[in-house]
Amino acid sequence: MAEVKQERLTDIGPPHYQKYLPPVIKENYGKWAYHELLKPGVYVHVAESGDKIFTVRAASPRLVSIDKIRKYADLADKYCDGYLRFTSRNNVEFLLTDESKIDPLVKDLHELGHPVGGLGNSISNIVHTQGWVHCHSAATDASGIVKCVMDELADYFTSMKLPGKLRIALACCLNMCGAVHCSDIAILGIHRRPPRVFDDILPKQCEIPSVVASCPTAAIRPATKDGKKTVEVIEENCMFCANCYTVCPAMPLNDPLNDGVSIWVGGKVSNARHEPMFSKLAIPFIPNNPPRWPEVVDAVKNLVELWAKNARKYERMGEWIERIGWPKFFKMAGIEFQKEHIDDFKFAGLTYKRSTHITY
Amino acid sequence: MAEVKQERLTDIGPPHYQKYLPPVIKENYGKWAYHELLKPGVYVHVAESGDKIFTVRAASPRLVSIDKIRKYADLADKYCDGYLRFTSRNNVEFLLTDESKIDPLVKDLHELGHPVGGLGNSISNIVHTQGWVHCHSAATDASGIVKCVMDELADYFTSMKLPGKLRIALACCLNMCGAVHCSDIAILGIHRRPPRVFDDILPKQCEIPSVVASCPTAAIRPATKDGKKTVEVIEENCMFCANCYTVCPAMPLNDPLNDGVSIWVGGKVSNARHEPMFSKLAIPFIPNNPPRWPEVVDAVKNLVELWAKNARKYERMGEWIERIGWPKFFKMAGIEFQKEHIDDFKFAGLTYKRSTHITY
Amino acid sequence: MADQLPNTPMLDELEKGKWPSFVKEIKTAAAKNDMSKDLLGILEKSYNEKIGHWKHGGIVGVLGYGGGVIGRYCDVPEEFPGVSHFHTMRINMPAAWFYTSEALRTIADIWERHGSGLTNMHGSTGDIILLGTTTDELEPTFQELAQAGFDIGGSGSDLRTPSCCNGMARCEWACYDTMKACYHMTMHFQDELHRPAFPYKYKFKFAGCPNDCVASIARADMSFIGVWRDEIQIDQDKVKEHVDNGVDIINDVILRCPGQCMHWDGKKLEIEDEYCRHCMHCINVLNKGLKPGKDRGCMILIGSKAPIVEGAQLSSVLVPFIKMEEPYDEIKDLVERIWDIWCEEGKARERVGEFIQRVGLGNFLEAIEVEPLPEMIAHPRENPYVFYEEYYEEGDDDEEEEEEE
Amino acid sequence: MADQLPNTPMLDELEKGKWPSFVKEIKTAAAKNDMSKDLLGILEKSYNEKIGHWKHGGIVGVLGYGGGVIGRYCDVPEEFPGVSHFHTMRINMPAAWFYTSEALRTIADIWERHGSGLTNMHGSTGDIILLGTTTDELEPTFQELAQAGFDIGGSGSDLRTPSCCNGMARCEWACYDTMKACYHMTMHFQDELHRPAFPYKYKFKFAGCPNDCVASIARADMSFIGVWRDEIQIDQDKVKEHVDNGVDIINDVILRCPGQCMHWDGKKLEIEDEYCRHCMHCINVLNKGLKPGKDRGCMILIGSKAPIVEGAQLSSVLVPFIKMEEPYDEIKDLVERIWDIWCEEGKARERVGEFIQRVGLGNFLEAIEVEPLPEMIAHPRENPYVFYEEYYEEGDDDEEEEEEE
Ligand code: SRM
Ligand code: SRM
Ligand code: SRM
Ligand code: SRM
Ligand code: SF4
Ligand code: SF4
Ligand code: SF4
Ligand code: SF4
Ligand code: SF4
Ligand code: SF4
Ligand code: SF4
Ligand code: SF4
Repeated sequence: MAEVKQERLTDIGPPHYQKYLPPVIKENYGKWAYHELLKPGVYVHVAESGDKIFTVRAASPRLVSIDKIRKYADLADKYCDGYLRFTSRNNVEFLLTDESKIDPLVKDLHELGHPVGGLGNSISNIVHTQGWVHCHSAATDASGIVKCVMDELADYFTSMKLPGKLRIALACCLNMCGAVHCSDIAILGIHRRPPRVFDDILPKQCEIPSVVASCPTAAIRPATKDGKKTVEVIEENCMFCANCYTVCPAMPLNDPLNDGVSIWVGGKVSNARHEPMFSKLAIPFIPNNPPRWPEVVDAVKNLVELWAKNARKYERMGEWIERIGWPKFFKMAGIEFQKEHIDDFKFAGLTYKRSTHITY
Repeated sequence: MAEVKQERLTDIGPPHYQKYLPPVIKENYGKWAYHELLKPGVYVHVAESGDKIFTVRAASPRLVSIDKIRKYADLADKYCDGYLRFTSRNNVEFLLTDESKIDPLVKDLHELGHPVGGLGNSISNIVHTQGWVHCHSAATDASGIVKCVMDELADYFTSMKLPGKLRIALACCLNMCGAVHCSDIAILGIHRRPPRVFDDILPKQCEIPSVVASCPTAAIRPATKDGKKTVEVIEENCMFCANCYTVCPAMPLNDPLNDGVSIWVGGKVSNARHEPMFSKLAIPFIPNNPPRWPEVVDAVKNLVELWAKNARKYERMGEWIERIGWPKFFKMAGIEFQKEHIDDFKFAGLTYKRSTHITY
Repeated sequence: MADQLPNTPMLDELEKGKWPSFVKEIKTAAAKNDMSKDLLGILEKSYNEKIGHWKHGGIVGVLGYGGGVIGRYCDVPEEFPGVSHFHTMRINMPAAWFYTSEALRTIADIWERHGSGLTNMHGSTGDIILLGTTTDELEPTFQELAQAGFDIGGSGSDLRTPSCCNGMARCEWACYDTMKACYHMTMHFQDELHRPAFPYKYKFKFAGCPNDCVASIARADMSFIGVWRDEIQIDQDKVKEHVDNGVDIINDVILRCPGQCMHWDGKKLEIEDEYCRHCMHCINVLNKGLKPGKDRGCMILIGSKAPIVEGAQLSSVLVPFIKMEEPYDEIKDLVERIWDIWCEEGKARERVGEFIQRVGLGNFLEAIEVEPLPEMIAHPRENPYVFYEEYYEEGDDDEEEEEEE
Repeated sequence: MADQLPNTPMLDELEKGKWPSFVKEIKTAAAKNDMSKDLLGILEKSYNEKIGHWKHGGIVGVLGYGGGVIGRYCDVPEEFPGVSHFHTMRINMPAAWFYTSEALRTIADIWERHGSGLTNMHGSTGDIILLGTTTDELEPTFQELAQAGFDIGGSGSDLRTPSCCNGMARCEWACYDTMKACYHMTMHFQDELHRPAFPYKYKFKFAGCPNDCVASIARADMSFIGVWRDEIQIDQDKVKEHVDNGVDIINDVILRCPGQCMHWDGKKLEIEDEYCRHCMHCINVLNKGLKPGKDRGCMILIGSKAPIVEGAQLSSVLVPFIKMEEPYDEIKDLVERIWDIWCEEGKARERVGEFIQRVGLGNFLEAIEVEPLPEMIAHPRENPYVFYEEYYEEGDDDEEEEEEE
């Protein structure tokens, strides 16, 4: 391994924000006039000076090897003087000044297996998390489901035929790393079995008072087993949030038989038209079915197509449902309405229908 | 006093629902075709048969003497075969079949001092409560303020020039007898001094555990004074709901220096257009200033006129404010925004502005 | 009786102005009645001191009933002996407050003999309020009224006097017979109305359509609101007539439709009824051209109330649609299932709406054996905190679900 | 190094299909790296067993820092020794994820030497995630990166790596310089970023306009969203051009304006800017014809977070408008006042949004010395439960208000 010889550096912070900007950006910084979507995955920004920067946006699996990173770098060198960026949804964007290089770049990207798209009224990349690749808390895998869903929806990435933008996100547990709670469609890993208590290691690894305090439903209480201080879980009070597990590794919730996936709809983040909204529960539970989670893929596809067919222009998923009402949504989506859909947490009372504004 | 000779009757219930209906109603019951507002306070319902019933609506102070009741009866005999009714907002409605009798009736009503109106896009009678006339809990008088406000707004009762209906209600304490919590403008009596504890009578009249339990903010705890069991109030935890007083007469909140009136806006009950809405706090406190409460009258009038001038057709107070936004409302109404306006009760988090949708 | 009215410079100010004066009413009564005279005096005192002079406490009532009378005493009986006792009686009004002159005179006469001569026509719940009498007069007043066909209304932890809009009596929009339903339910539940046995009060209100002219959605534990479930009836010619007469159909109707489901091409009105939110607005404005559909019934909503203690609530959908037909057995059954669970598990002074919020709507529905429906909610849950009641155990045959205790 | 890849029939299924395959990426790395090879194996195991094989616990990191490394161990180290330790390092990305090919190669080279050869470009907070290495490699990796100009990001109860949209670098709608602000604040708060001392994590995100392309309103304890406070700039000719080119301005713009403040007479667009809600929609659709106003700055919102434990929150308005000018002193002061009170009174694992809900926005504002404004709320309170802090006592001179203790 290489040895570090230099003086030890700390707190240097990230690179200066202008360090990696292409010259055309530095020159026109803050002076852009407008942009145009040229074709799927390709847009141009025109500066007040008349300068242009062309962007080609390509899909990425996010989990990339250093080999792939080097390939991105190679393409950037070949087509755009080495300038590229990643987006807030983990796509790769190549920043060109020469319009004629767009098509060859797109061709190379296709050859590399990276669809070009995700712009305008399309489905962009799925924001997601670690899953079984790295996280101890995961109720499902992340990258695997994302791959299967996007395999199926890729045509909506490479075209711009939807009524509006559609943002899908996935989180592998209730911690919801990412903006899962505000996505048009959210795929969320959930546990459904109360934590087991590893009585032998718990007293060593965890502070019992913090464990007890961590539970929002007071389902955990101190206990003594075989003379050792530990905790016990009142199972019918548990709603599987896993907060106890985050605080105490000796209380895992992971369980192959009971873990799975739930589907949420109608969230958004942008302030365009409607205020930002949370996603709401559509399908309470689908069992894990690796490697290709066909039920999850079908469910997501069904929702996308239902929306695509019925929404008015610029109506995000949540705006559409708000217009037609939830009863119609459940009917059209063919989803059975269950007790689980009804909120029973803190603000539940505000989710009851307190008017006659329903449809028949 | 008259003696009751007959067999004792109980549980006979109210009169049969058709007992007092005029013949034209019995004949056309459930077969009305349409109605028309003929002029302020006068409307006609036309049956499928072509029959018509004319209604003349007159104001009432609600608190009426038996003399006044007899006068209503006399007018009903004179103009409409004795048939009349009261409305859900305590107006009196005379039910005529002879159109030519409308004007003479209206004239008689005016002579009796009862304006005719309250129909269509107008201000109807103020729904209100007992106040100092009968209730132990009142933080202000009811009938007095109602009289003063309606003296000022009477022209909006006798005309139909407003953008939509405007419903005012008054309740003399937080119990809110009436639909005060869902009114375009609500006038609400409030206490602002924690309950006093009458230690001598409390142990006799009240159960200490229920008193302690009655307080939603846990401001009451058991205490012993002079060897007697009683309760004490942690004053900074009290928000003056008076629930303790309802449970225990030995803990009055009434206080001449600190009682007064608050003003609320933007509630509605009907499902027309917008779903029903609660009223929201506009003016946290106005001291009691009997006999004519000029500050309250001014505040209400200001709000009515602001709305009348700025709302679009059919926009109720709350719909108008929702369109322009609360910051604009406070500015236009000249009301200073204070800490008190910000919710800090159970659902408070849902009242924070969670978007960029504000105006400047 | 009363000789001379007290000096009331404050209250006299309230005889002025355009609106009818309650002070004049009290004075009228006071001229003949000592209770009313002392009411005038004590009210003037309140106006001077900015504080009320009433005390509650002490259960008063009529034989065999637990409710319907509100006991009141003044705190300065020496000064105003006429109102040392000053109880109100709540009398169950006729449905939708229809009267004949004769009926009104009967009430007036009885109250002249037994009370202050003052009333509220009507109380906020809808009762005829007979304002102020002594404990001794309660029973005689009650029996005279009963002979005249009137009974006492609710108070305390009982079924409160149900009320209704005038519905089919006069309104073309009534989707069911509110007055009949109100009367029928009142009669059926007489015992619950007169003998408080609930954790707290329970109110029924009946409105014939979503305009809700009795504010049922804001102040009834059970709100019965008329509604249709087929298409709005359209008479295109009459719609056109409205437009020709000046209705701005685009701005005042189409753009205000919460279902965003109306279209107007200058000649014809089209409604996508499957998206109609049953708000009534278009029918209200184009009242000759539009009518509620033909398949009519009512929506039952549950739980509204004033703010004490958990905050105010509006009623929420419990039964999206039900036909309203005598003898209303299905509804009575439902009401009884609700009362059963609420009486069993509700806390003292916990209204049914608060009870539902506490136990959760889903659990409440299970207890009353009603299927959960999407119509009951504004939107599904936003939080992922679902209480699953069963889970698989390792070794389960076929991974069958295991009931957890 | 790695000889032969393990047999992974399950994962192999994920090499098929149109979307780029993460399994191919792992295999590429596994071909050269034992950690990645064992990652492949353990992942196949998870796919077979439907359960993850990772454990948390044990604090690992680099000298002098308290955050930036996520310690992970597998629970089957015998079977997969290559991933018995498999920590991730979070590296603070350049603002808005701009790179040169050279910068990327530098990172790749370092990670080739010290880790699994796998990364996330990028993590959900925005960091470069170096996915998997052993405890020993942490410090050397860090120092090599530092020499190359990169530093470690946040984790644990510290300031998390701030992120921003590309703003002025490429977007015509940026109302302030997001990248500059993000960089500046990151540098200023290096200590808070590297040395966890808060009750819980704290996130900054910077978006140039209300489109919020970094989802700041959903997942930042402090969301800086660009906005203007004067009139939207209109180029009427270009608006007309959009319409001529087929934009359905009535249905797709006017009727979708949440401020209901736009009017189009067939030729001219009029905006009542005083009612504009700053939603961006009209500007988005008519992007050549409309631009945000000239008086630009940013709105600061506070408190968003994922659901654990009190339920998810969106950020809420704290400062309706502020100019974004170096050195951002006013903002830094505000941040510090917030941290002071939150660190003092916040509970462990209580995000600032939860803290505000617990103590009440009004009290929070008092503590941080910010005036309450109607812009901060969706609507004023609906309940009448106001905590007045003072009252008059009898005998007060002139009825002055009395401070209560
Ligand atoms: C590159 C990126 C910012 C970055 O610094 O990385 C970006 C760039 C642009 N966004 Fe965005 N947005 C980006 C993430 C977002 C996000 C965040 C997210 O998805 O997690 C949002 C909020 C999404 C939400 O509401 O859930 C977002 C909501 C918008 C909107 C509002 C869309 C709406 O109608 O709700 C616009 C306006 C529009 O589309 O006309 C917009 C518009 C734009 C414009 C047109 C701005 C410009 O002139 O450069 C850019 C390209 C348009 C496009 O993609 O169609 N951008 N944009 C992000 C690309 C992510 C990706 O790879 O797909
Ligand atoms: C007389 C009346 C007001 C009026 O002037 O019209 C009234 C008067 C009282 N109400 Fe009421 N309520 C009256 C209709 C209402 C309504 C309106 C309605 O029924 O439509 C409400 C709001 C709806 C609701 O039920 O929530 C109402 C909500 C309350 C509350 C708060 C209940 C809650 O759950 O929040 C209380 C407090 C209590 O129950 O202890 C209350 C308590 C009281 C008491 C009994 C106060 C007490 O603790 O003794 C008042 C007796 C006053 C008196 O001196 O006679 N009153 N009360 C109304 C009954 C007349 C009638 O029978 O027609
Ligand atoms: C007589 C009465 C019912 C009764 O049985 O007593 C009644 C009668 C009518 N109402 Fe009402 N409403 C009556 C109280 C209400 C209430 C309850 C209340 O005010 O406490 C409401 C809900 C108010 C609210 O939302 O806060 C109410 C909301 C409506 C609406 C919806 C108005 C809106 O735009 O929000 C209509 C429709 C309309 O005005 O076109 C309506 C329409 C009508 C019609 C046109 C129905 C009809 O054809 O008979 C009646 C006369 C119209 C009018 O007054 O302009 N009525 N109406 C009540 C008269 C009270 C009064 O003296 O003023
Ligand atoms: C790596 C990453 C997911 C990813 O694959 O991208 C991640 C991974 C973890 N998150 Fe996260 N969070 C990541 C972004 C987020 C985000 C999104 C964001 O920052 O924009 C959120 C939602 C926003 C928020 O902060 O609320 C997020 C909300 C959580 C929470 C819930 C916090 C809450 O208040 O509700 C936890 C639980 C906790 O803090 O104990 C958590 C905890 C965790 C832990 C540390 C689990 C743990 O207890 O050890 C995960 C480590 C996984 C691993 O094996 O590496 N993570 N986490 C993201 C960080 C990468 C980066 O630095 O760029
Ligand atoms: S969502 Fe849960 S399981 Fe997935 S990475 Fe975040 S903490 Fe881990
Ligand atoms: S998972 Fe959540 S609800 Fe269940 S015991 Fe743990 S902390 Fe409590
Ligand atoms: S609102 Fe309060 S004071 Fe007024 S009548 Fe009702 S309980 Fe009494
Ligand atoms: S008034 Fe309300 S808050 Fe105050 S002590 Fe009584 S019950 Fe508690
Ligand atoms: S609620 Fe409907 S049916 Fe009843 S009176 Fe009002 S408008 Fe008519
Ligand atoms: S009743 Fe209301 S929702 Fe239905 S069509 Fe008419 S306006 Fe629209
Ligand atoms: S948030 Fe606004 S300024 Fe930033 S990239 Fe998105 S559209 Fe442009
Ligand atoms: S920015 Fe939004 S609110 Fe403002 S005018 Fe445009 S569409 Fe309307």
